[in-house]
Amino acid sequence: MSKRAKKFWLIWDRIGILCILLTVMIVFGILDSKIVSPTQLLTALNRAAVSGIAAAGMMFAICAGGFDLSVGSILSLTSCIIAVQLTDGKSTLFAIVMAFLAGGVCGIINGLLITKLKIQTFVATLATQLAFAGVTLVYCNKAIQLTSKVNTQLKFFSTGKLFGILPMPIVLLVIAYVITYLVYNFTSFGTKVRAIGSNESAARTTGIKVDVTLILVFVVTGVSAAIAGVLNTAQVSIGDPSLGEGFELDAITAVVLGGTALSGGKGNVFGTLVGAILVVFVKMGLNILGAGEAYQKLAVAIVLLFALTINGIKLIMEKGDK
Amino acid sequence: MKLRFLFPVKQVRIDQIKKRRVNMKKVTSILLAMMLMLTLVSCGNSSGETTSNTTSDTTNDTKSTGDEGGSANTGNYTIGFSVYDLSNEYFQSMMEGVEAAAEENGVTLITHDQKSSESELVTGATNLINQGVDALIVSPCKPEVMSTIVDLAKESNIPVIILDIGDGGSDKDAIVVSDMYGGGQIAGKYALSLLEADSVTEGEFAIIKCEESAVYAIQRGEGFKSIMEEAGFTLATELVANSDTTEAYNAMQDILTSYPDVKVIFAENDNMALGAASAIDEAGKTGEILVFGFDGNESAVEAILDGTMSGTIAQQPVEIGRLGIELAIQRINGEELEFDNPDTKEIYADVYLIDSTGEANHEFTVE
Amino acid sequence: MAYIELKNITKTFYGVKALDNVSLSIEKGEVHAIVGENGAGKSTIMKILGGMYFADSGEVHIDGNKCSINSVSDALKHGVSVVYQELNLMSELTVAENIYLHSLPQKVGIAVDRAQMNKNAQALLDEMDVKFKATDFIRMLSVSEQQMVEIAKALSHNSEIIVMDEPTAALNDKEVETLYRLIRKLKKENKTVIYISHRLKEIFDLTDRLTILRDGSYVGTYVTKEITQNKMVEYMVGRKIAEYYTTAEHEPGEVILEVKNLCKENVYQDISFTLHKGEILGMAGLMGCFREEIVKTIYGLLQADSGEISLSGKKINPKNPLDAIAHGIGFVTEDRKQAGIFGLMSVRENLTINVLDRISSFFWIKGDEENALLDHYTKKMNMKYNGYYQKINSLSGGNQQKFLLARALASNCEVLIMLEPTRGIDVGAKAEIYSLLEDLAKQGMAIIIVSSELPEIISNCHRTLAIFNGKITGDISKEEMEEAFIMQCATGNKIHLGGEPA
Amino acid sequence: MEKKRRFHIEYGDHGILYALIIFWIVLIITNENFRGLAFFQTILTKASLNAICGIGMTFAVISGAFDLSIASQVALNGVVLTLILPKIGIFPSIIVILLLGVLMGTINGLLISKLRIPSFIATLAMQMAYRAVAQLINSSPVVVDNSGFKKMATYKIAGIIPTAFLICIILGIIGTIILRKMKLGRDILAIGNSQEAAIISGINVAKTEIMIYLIVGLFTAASSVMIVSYLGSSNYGMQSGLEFTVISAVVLGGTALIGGKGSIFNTIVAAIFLISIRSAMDSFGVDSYWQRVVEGVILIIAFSITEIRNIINTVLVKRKARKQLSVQKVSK
Repeated sequence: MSKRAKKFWLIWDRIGILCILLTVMIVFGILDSKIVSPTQLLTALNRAAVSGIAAAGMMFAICAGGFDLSVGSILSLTSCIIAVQLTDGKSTLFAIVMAFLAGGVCGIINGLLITKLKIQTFVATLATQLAFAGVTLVYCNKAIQLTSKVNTQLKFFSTGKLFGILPMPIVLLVIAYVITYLVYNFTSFGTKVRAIGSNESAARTTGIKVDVTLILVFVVTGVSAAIAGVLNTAQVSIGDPSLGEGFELDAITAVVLGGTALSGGKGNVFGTLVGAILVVFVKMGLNILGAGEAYQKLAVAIVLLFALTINGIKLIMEKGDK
Repeated sequence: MKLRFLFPVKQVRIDQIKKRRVNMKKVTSILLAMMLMLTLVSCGNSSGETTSNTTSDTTNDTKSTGDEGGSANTGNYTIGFSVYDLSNEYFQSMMEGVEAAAEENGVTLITHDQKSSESELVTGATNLINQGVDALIVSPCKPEVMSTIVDLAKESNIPVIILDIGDGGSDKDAIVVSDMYGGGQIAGKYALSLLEADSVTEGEFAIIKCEESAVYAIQRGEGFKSIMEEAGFTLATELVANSDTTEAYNAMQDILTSYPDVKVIFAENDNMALGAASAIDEAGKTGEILVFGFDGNESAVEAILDGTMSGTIAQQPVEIGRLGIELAIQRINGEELEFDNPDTKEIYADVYLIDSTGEANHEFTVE
Repeated sequence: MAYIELKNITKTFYGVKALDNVSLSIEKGEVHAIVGENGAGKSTIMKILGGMYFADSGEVHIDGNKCSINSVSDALKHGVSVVYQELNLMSELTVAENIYLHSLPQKVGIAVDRAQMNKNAQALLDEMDVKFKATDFIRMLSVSEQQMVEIAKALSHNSEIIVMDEPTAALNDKEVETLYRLIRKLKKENKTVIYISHRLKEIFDLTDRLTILRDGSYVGTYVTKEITQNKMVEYMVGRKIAEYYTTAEHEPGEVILEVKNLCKENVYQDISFTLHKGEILGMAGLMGCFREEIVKTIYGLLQADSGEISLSGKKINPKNPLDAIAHGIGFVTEDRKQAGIFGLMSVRENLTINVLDRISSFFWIKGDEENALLDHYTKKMNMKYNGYYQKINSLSGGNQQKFLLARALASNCEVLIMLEPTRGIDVGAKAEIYSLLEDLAKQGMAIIIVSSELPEIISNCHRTLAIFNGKITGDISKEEMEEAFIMQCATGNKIHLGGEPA
Repeated sequence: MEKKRRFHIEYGDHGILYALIIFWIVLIITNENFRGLAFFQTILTKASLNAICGIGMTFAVISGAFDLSIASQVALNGVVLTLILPKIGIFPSIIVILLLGVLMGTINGLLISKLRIPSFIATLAMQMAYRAVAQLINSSPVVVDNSGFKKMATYKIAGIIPTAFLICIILGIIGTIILRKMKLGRDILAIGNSQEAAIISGINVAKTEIMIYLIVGLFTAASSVMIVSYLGSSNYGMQSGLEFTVISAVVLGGTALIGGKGSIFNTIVAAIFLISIRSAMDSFGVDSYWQRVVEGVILIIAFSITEIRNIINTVLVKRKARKQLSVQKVSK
């Protein structure tokens, strides 16, 4: 591979997904300028906050070489917990703390199954997905409307404006990604996660406490799903046991679009964020254009395949290089 | 993809251990089965009890009611009920109605939850038929599957009563339906009356739809549309939100962008209406845009009281459930049923409006 | 009492005793060698000391205290750090991150102090006199550089006890010298070094005392200066050996494989050599000198940029192994576990995997022919297994290696390429493989052996190519083969191209 | 003895079979619902639908990958089938569907082998795409109006064996033959064991990968025919979530997700086991919410049973070693 090509791929790894997003934006902008109006872009960011925050957690799991398919169920569970606690008259803070605790506990369960019972992450979290969904229904079997009386404080997370201008979901999204970026790049935890994803047995040999780190990874995923749950609940003002169905695939799609390798070891924080926005944006644009659900699905599939095909071309070129 | 998952299974084994392993395997499989049984039995007790109690209690009751008409020998009847999805509030209410009626009539009830899966529906219904139920009540998650089930039931001469959703063109004994189209019309009329109070006579409205495959739900939207268009309002857009709250929330935001002048939103079920209402609330347009739902769930009524929704069309799942049991008993006894529409064997369950006060309002009716 | 005492260590792997009641003691401040043949248990005992394995029974005492070492962290806590034989590096991390992965320097409680880490790592690397930087990614380094990172990693812990398991296998002369210097410095600092190596020269150069293990049992501990090389080898092998095992003289047949001016950018340049029927050709070189890449090109696993390969006078251009097999080239990999055996499949399936077309009719694999093939090679090579359906990963390394050899032979090859033919297999199987190779050569098979063990090449090959940095630097005939001489060629200090038989 | 060993080793451990048999016996003893033939016929019919998909999926999982698009494939097959059935009759329709399955499988295979997209993502994207295509073709449900076709899945041969189960067994045998007796199967096993070793052994990995997804598509198409016959209808939204049920069955049958080994026979047994659990929970009147929890927990126990066994084994071995040592010490 020539130096130029190498440079191209290096740049592509960093901002390729951003290019795709910009292209999509331009195309939509030509079709209907409303879609790229500032307010609508803000709406897109607002909306991307939910899947984006969960994707940030998911990125750690994928970077460590695993998956977490149970985030959807965790999101439902936290949504129900918040609704039940709030309608019981508990304070918003208490409800949110409970939700985070639940997310953390679910993460610990996942982590223990994976490290102690050595179940592969895919099937372990597939089973817990079922189990957590069941637990949610046992705990709370119907949607609970959060009336404005109990919801004022919670609503702050979805409509509140920090310092009067910054919409909260976007603030949360940015904070989440700044933290993720710092944790991923500048803490021993982030380094260890990359090390485990890169070569697990070597990580063990080096003396990293792999099990502890992995459990932590799933706690991070669980808690980030819980944050997403709080935000989503605030947005729709409803505690619903089926709120998170299919949510895990959204999060994974965002991470993969962002350029994080499924084989582990290599994450892309910025890309994940852009990936989450891209998925939301494509769906939103088509919604505004009035294209049906089928076309939205097709569009997301095509974007996904396109991004990964380019990645595939890179792999093929690199292989030819060897 | 090379799925080198986190922990590859240990690979090296030696023959000596293998012999022990084989035994271990047997032991563990036995353990697994035992554990399974324990969980089943322990979980089963809680809900199993109610059924057995009702049987023994009610045999006496029914004897005392004696020969008065249909419910003569109901004590020996077993009725199977397969329900759409118990994680849905609406069907929980329907289940309540079925259970209550079964208890009153002294019928043994066997229930089954389809969990929104069509093959689960066929399997569950077949199992119910195999258990020798005297009648089968189904509220199908996918109505088109019903003809298969009705055929099966007919082979064993079991009457089939369908509750709500739709019959999928099957040769059922009866179907209890809410008038979906009419319900939509009621919502339309109420919307018009509210708009008139604000002296709005023209403008745009939008519909948020369930899955395209949900034929019954589409009727609701069609009914609403017919009234609104008649009154001179224009349909801005119809978006599919797959009965999902979050998707409806997103769709509503998009509607607000592309059609800022929209006056009325009709969501084909309450969950979606709640999502839409929340989006409108966040946009600060509560009151400016009217939101109507369908189903009459508790959560929707609360939202109406809260002011974010303007009304919903209530179905009567409990009543539908009750009616289901009663019709089933009549069919077992060989009685002819009275249909509201004999051609399609339909029996209508009333739908009514819950207006902006959160109370039932019977002023508006289907013509 | 000695500084380190290992008492009655026993370790069993799936019913096979790797260590049987081994005790040894090591004094503070000495460089102590552990020697023994492959499979003697050297690495195992060091892995127990390093916390990678648990002993089934036995005790470890360090500085008079009984230690229970249950993990790598425990070992580090007790002041033991280990350079393992296998590279344990994370390719997606930088050199500095790899070095300090276990105890990342922190600031403000949680954040990694990158600047500090890079500075420390760079200081360590400067001392080691290496070319790469602390901020380079591991995937950009060569194998020998990675090995230096491993050594740096072990030194970074500042441990009292440092175990080195075959640290020089991948190093060139200069790097080995650096290592010598480092070890002497450690000794001066009164640290204890445990040194495991195949290269007897290093043992005699560096160590104060040595302990000999044989087949998982303790043989004895000797002062290095007081023992001769022959004596040591005798103890290691357990019997008297008069001379190295050598293959018989042979008359080379006609040329079968000819490689001309093979080039691949950044890998190898201008590779030309010939291989005759009935000849065993050795390829010697340091790890990372690209000798594997040359033979992999012949086998179609890699593509050359230019140059040609001809087989029996016909030019060939193997695009993939399938082509190569069709042309009659056989290949046995060095990475038996990962790229050789199909661990979860039966011995029979492993043997017949690349001749399935030949033994099936109408897509149906004929079981009889499979069994016949298996029986045939079992008789020829004396593999030991338990029925046709035994999974191959429950066999010993030697038996697995025989199966790989049989697999290559089953495809009726004329040229056989073998990488590290005896890596990780026991003495008995080693001898069997050597005599098998000799028999094959007698029957006219042309064989290329790529090996890191010079004695193996010297005793088996009729001719040796020394490779340095992707170039042939030596073509050495049987008479001239000598360890020191080959090493000089393989480290680029001498060029000698005179081995071509007439 | 050699024969028995061979069966045991080549066709996998039979833990799941023992578990199923014991489970059934216990059910028959404890619950009168299970004492009729009909109940088992229902279980077998339903399980066969999943199991036929499972046969294909076993190949994918053995190779170390999986196919998340099968549920959408079923939907697309189903929609097309109900569309063409009234026009061209049963057998031509079935052939068309099988060809459609091959086509979809080939597309998946090409994406994965030629464009190097990881199977998880490629099949995730195709899951959306196939479902969308199905929706575009026909967004409303269709009821099959062909009594012969509808009877196909549930008809009981000689009044005992459901056709679906018989077909499942036949396809299972075919699958086993492909896996054990054909070069293709050996190549797939080899790739699952070690892709590198497979390349070195001269296996055309790209071609084999395409074949894997083609097989998945083919078996999924066969299953689609049975599913449409079983349901008597089609709908673009049908069978969502099927892929996870099927993967659960495959893994429960002892096929390791990292690939390299697996048994079609066990997949079929595991599919039956899963359906039996569900039916049993219904029969015992287990609360529908708890059903999900119980199913999740059972899956966890089943997936971890190897490791639990390993842990017990290590403890036993260690204890034995310790005992021997103490005996030695005493004798000294």
